[in-house]
Amino acid sequence: MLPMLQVTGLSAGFEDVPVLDGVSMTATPGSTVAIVGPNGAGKSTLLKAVYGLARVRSGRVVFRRDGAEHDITGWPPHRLTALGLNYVPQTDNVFAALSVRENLLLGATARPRQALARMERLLVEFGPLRTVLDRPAGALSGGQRQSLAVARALMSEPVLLLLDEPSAGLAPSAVGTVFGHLARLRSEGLTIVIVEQNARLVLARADNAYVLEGGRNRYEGPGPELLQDARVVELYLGGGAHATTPATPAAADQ
Amino acid sequence: MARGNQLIRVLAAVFALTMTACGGASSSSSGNANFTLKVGMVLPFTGDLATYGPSLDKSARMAVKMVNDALKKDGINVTVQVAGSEDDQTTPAAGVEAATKLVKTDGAQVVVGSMSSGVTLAVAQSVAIPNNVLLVTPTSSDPALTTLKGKNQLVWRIYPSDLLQGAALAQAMGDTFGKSATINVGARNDAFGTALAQEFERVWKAAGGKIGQEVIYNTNQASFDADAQKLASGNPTAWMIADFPPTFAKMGPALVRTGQWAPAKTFMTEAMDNNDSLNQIGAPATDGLRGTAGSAPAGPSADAFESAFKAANPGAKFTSFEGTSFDAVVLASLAAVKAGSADPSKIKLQMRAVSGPSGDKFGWQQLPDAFKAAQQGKSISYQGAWGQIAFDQNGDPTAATYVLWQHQAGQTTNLKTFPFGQPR
Amino acid sequence: MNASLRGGTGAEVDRTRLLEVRDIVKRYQGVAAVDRATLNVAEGSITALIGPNGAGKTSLFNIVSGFARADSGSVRYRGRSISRLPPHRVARAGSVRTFQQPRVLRRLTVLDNLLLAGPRQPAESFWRALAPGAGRRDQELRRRALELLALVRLDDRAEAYAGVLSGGQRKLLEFAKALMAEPLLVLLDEPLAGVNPTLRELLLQRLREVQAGGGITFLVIEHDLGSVLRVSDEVAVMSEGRVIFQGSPEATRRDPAVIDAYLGSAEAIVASGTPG
Amino acid sequence: MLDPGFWSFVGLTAGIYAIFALGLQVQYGLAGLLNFGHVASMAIAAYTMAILVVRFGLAEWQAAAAGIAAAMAAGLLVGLTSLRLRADYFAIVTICFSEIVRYVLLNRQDLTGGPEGTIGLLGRGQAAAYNTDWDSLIARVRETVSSVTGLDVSRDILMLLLIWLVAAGLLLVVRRASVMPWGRVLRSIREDEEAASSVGKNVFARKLQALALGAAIAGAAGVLYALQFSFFTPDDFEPLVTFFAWVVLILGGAARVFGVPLGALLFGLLFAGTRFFDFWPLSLLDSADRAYLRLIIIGLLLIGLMYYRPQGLLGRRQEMLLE
Amino acid sequence: MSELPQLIVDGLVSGAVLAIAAVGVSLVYGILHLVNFAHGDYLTFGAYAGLGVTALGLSMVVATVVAVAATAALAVGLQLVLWGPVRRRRAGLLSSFITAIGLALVLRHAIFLVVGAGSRAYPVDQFSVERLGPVRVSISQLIAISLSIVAIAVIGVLLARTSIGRSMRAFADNPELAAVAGVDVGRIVLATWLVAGALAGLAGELQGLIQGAFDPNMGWNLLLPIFAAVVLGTIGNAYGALLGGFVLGLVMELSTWSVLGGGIPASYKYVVAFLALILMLLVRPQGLLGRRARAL
Repeated sequence: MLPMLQVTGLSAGFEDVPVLDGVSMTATPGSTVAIVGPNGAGKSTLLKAVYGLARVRSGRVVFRRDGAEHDITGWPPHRLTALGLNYVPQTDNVFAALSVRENLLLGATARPRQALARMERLLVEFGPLRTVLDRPAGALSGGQRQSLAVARALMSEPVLLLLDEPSAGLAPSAVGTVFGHLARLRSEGLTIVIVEQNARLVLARADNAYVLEGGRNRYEGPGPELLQDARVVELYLGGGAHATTPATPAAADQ
Repeated sequence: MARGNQLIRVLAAVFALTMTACGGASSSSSGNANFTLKVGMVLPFTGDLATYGPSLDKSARMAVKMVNDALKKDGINVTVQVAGSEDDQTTPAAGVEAATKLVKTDGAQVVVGSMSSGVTLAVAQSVAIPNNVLLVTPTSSDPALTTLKGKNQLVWRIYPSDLLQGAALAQAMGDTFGKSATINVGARNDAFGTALAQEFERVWKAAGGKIGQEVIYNTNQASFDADAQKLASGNPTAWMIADFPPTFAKMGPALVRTGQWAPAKTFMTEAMDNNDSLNQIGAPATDGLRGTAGSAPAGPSADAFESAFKAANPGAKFTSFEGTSFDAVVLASLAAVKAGSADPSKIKLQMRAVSGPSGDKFGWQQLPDAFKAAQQGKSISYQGAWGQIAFDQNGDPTAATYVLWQHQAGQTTNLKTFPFGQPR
Repeated sequence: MNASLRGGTGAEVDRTRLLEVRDIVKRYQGVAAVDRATLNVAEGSITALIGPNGAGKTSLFNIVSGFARADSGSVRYRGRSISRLPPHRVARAGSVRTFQQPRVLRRLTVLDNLLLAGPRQPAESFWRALAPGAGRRDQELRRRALELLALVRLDDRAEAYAGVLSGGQRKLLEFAKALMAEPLLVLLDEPLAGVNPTLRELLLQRLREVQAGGGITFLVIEHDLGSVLRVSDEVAVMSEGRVIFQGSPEATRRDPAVIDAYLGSAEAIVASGTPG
Repeated sequence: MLDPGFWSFVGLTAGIYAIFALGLQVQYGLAGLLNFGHVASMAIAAYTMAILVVRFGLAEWQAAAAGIAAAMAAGLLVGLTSLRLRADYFAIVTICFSEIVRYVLLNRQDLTGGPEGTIGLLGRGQAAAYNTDWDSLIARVRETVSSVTGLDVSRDILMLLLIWLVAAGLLLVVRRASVMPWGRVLRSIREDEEAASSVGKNVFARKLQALALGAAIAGAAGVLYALQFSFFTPDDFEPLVTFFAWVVLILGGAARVFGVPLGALLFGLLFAGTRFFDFWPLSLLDSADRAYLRLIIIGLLLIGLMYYRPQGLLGRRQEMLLE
Repeated sequence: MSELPQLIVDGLVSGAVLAIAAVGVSLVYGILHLVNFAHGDYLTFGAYAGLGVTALGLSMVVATVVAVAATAALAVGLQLVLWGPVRRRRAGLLSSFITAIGLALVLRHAIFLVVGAGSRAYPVDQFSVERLGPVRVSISQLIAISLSIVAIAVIGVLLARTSIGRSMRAFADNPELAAVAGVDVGRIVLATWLVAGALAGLAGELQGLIQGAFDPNMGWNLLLPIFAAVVLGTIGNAYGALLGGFVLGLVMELSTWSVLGGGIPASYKYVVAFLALILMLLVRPQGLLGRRARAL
């Protein structure tokens, strides 16, 4: 099966500061792909570069859907949204001054048809949002915001969702809720590329995973396999970690 | 004054005109009668008073043309030339810049301008007086101009000082409403309005009258209704309002809307003595309106001037102040011809002699005769388009008599003429 | 007051508690970013402050450095409460911080960025700046600034605008700037993030050198645990607004609560209590 | 057209604007403060001086010093109340403050002469003058110069020299201070207040100082303006004057001290030079239309200058893009 | 005593114009980060566009439509020929501001050049009044009130209910996220100018109506109160600008209320308004509708 998203040798950054240095990855339709790695590895930048928010210096991003192939390298976000991609940023991912309802409807900008019906359907899944529909999003708790951000992205009926650290700064119960949403979306066949700090959480759930470090590909493989890989833990806890730590990766996979 | 034969005069005139056309004519301000008088205009074409400047410029240029025609007709070898018209942007600094340019680079000997007293005072102090140039302001009415330090007869004005106007108004209103009546006073918030209001109130109270509300309103504000409400309130005997037509076009209707105000119980000044403007503002705000004006051949002569202006400047707006800049140009030219020189220090000595009140009377339509008389060194009492202007020793117009005008059924008429003693 | 904070009370100061943070609470819109955090920094140590994103480390830094005011709790520095001091007073007292997103002064040169941080500059007063010889102190500072720039290998960029530096270079500049202030305590917020591996080693090495040589104490927030655990004497781990552990690097690596907090748990469970 | 009489006037006006904009340079170019009510400082200084001379009989130089001090005090007042506001809100507070000052000057006729201006300071019918000593001083200088050199130097040329002398002095002082640590602290505040306070700089006090110093310099411009024009009214201090100072500053290059005199000269040239746009075919237009056209051309030139050199004459594009 | 209700109505009328104009300024600032100093002259343009139509003998209704459409077209056109290129040059806030001063000079004096300096008026009866209880309202004011109610309703619906309005507010709130959410930035910029221009055209015409007579300086004179309204209601917040306009209008008119120590003299209207603004900012530094920014 041809991948839905194919990133080849992508170098990108902001202004004159390069962050990514020739990163490649693919995501097959319906799969969940995790991007992990220590801080500063370029994980978020990878998502932003795919979504037209970081300046691409070289490399190619290809998106395939319904048999058509689009070279989307450097496309502006609104065209990508129309094509069926969406992206949930890590922070500042709701319009604080707008109501929850407006946030949701805004997500449908690229696909305005039957937006209300879609919103109703989403509100079945994202039940708690219904009670705060007319509150400004700025007044929501962290978990509600994250739910809202995901729901807003879904309003554009994407087939590929890019998520940047959805668990960051959330209380554990809220993390549970958000990952619950993701599990359901996965079961509905949505392709997900997720950057996550909480490596154990995400690797356990990923069909495939890429470990980045210093703006380059380091390791890749099926998520649970990588989770067993001591080298990954080493990358996180640093040089001496696996020498002094008694086999944490195994213990972690409860 | 030497008199050459006809041929030489014609040749000289042709020469002068050619030089003028080439723009290179240099003024010869010698004692003989062959000279070119350069007049420059400093007027507000932009800024707050932009609605007036262009019309005053047009009437000044109309005066230049009529003066030249008259001089030609008389065979007098004098040409009045427009040195230029510069925009003072209704700000003193730009006004000084404009006047400096006219005087220094265009060689103007007479400056006509400006309208707002602030600009005129600045131009007088910074340009006219130090450079020994004659300044005739068409409309500045600030009393401060009278006592301006060191002006040395270089500064003159056509519009009367508010001191005079305020006292005349008080007298006329006292005659009409009784000296102890209560008057509400409204005034635009500028030098003209506030000075007139204060002077009127001073005289009115001194004579035993009462002042009800006093409303000083900003001219550029978004709405006048609250101001009008206040001005109309308190059930006074009558109103005195110091304003110009364009602002009163906003204030008047607002006053009518209060339902507590009556134009027939309101006095204004000669700034409003213009049929056209009053009709434009509309009868509900102007019908029965009265006001004072320095004694003038108003009525037919003023109307004739308005028609002449409109004929000469098709499509131009008539603001009612056009006569002032017209008269400024004519008076300065008359004085120059009488002095036989374009030298401002000589012209200034003749300004009073051509303005009256003594001497033969010449209206603004009799310029050839007036110039002939001036060339012959006679005293003239010029009956201007704005009114009779008889300068006093301070360069202010005086009027021995005032008229009381009223606007009724679309017509402005003079109700009566009344004698008025100078306050000084 | 500044002077006394800086040096006057040396005799009574408890050397193990140069900085003493007690029960700090800070809420933003009802959510506790810092939740009864308690922490000690011993004089002369390098103390690492680690923990996952959103644990409240930077919020705690903001409170310690005077940029934010705690809702409750106390911060004592050299035995004195600094909870209510504005940032510039805290800095003048010798406690200097860096920022996670390097706050370099973009339209000042790299050298000027450093010179700015130099202490005791009389010509920072307007009138003294006009006096002859006002530039003399600058000459002294310049020598030290160039040394520090050489230390972080930015000496060749001294005259460039700081705004053109790369992210990593900016981090290095921030580090140098903190040292330029002749501090007693430096709070480093993720000094290694975005710094390339060679410079990273350099920076760690410098950190050690400076600590050993200059008697400067460091409190370091860092995600690169491998590096930071290597150089630190003491480690404090924050999670969900609390300091859940404070101890030696070795003990940190072995602590299961720390590992859970850091790598995350496979299931979203509430992290269990604070160790003593 | 090249008559020195006119251009010396243009030059001295430009000099006053240079000093005026230099105050803004300290406030914005160095400290990053968006002061949109700068003209208030000028108004307060000029009026304080005139009122003290006319009503309280102070010596002119004392009154001038008091005027500058008053401008400075007003700057401090605005700063103390409003400096903690966000930059754009601070901008609007300052412009409102300057309008309040202007309306009070306009309406408190008993104190200020009202719309009539300073000439009415003694009340109706008396022409008040606040610069008699100054004028006689200038006259004496003119006499001395002509007796020594035989040249008749006009008042404007003397003022031109004096004003630019003051401008040069202030420029050099500001320039000197700005390359010293003092300027560095202010520029650091302009770039990032928190970064500055993190290395021990008292941001609020510094901003207040910059505001007061800028106000004092603008006050000096106000005093010179008063001395040059011998007379002024509240209309001289409309908000537009502040914006013209901004034009001067940005034209020259906001962060460059020597951009200020250059910007002022360009600005003066723009307004005065366009008065000579009366050649064919413009000469076919009537005076009013030419006046409109002149301001249209000034507007277009401003747009063009900002398009082709958004960083100003002396500004560095790189610096602007780093903003 | 009919003074108070009368003042309130007068305040609402002049506030309505400020409010309508301020929404446009606020959107432009919030979305384009442009302090459009020429906005007042957009108002003037609208007023004269409407006047041109009435001069042809057509009704005020047609005049309103034309004023709105023509000013919207002007605003969009200027975005295409001026602001777009300026933005692409990455001009800073201040050089754009100077550009706007230049544009204001050009526009105003171009209008002078075309229509001349005299003051003009719409062919609407300025004198007859309707009595609504204790309040007297002129025809112009009635037209102004009803049109502004319609306009505010339309603005409200547009901003709250339509996709484009939501996108505009979203963009003002968080431009990066708006792009992420699929909002087409180029379209939003044009839509913003379209809305701001249309509102400026309407506000200009209404101002001309209630003022009775107007000249090419009309809009310029209104600029500062408009900006004050924008700030009063929180910069960049469209609803705030509406509120700010009305508050400012009311404050100005009510300051003359005789109960307040005999009423503050009318010549201090602006002083009162600006003082109120400053005091409000000192108490609520984020404006009436602003949220307090999170520290760090």
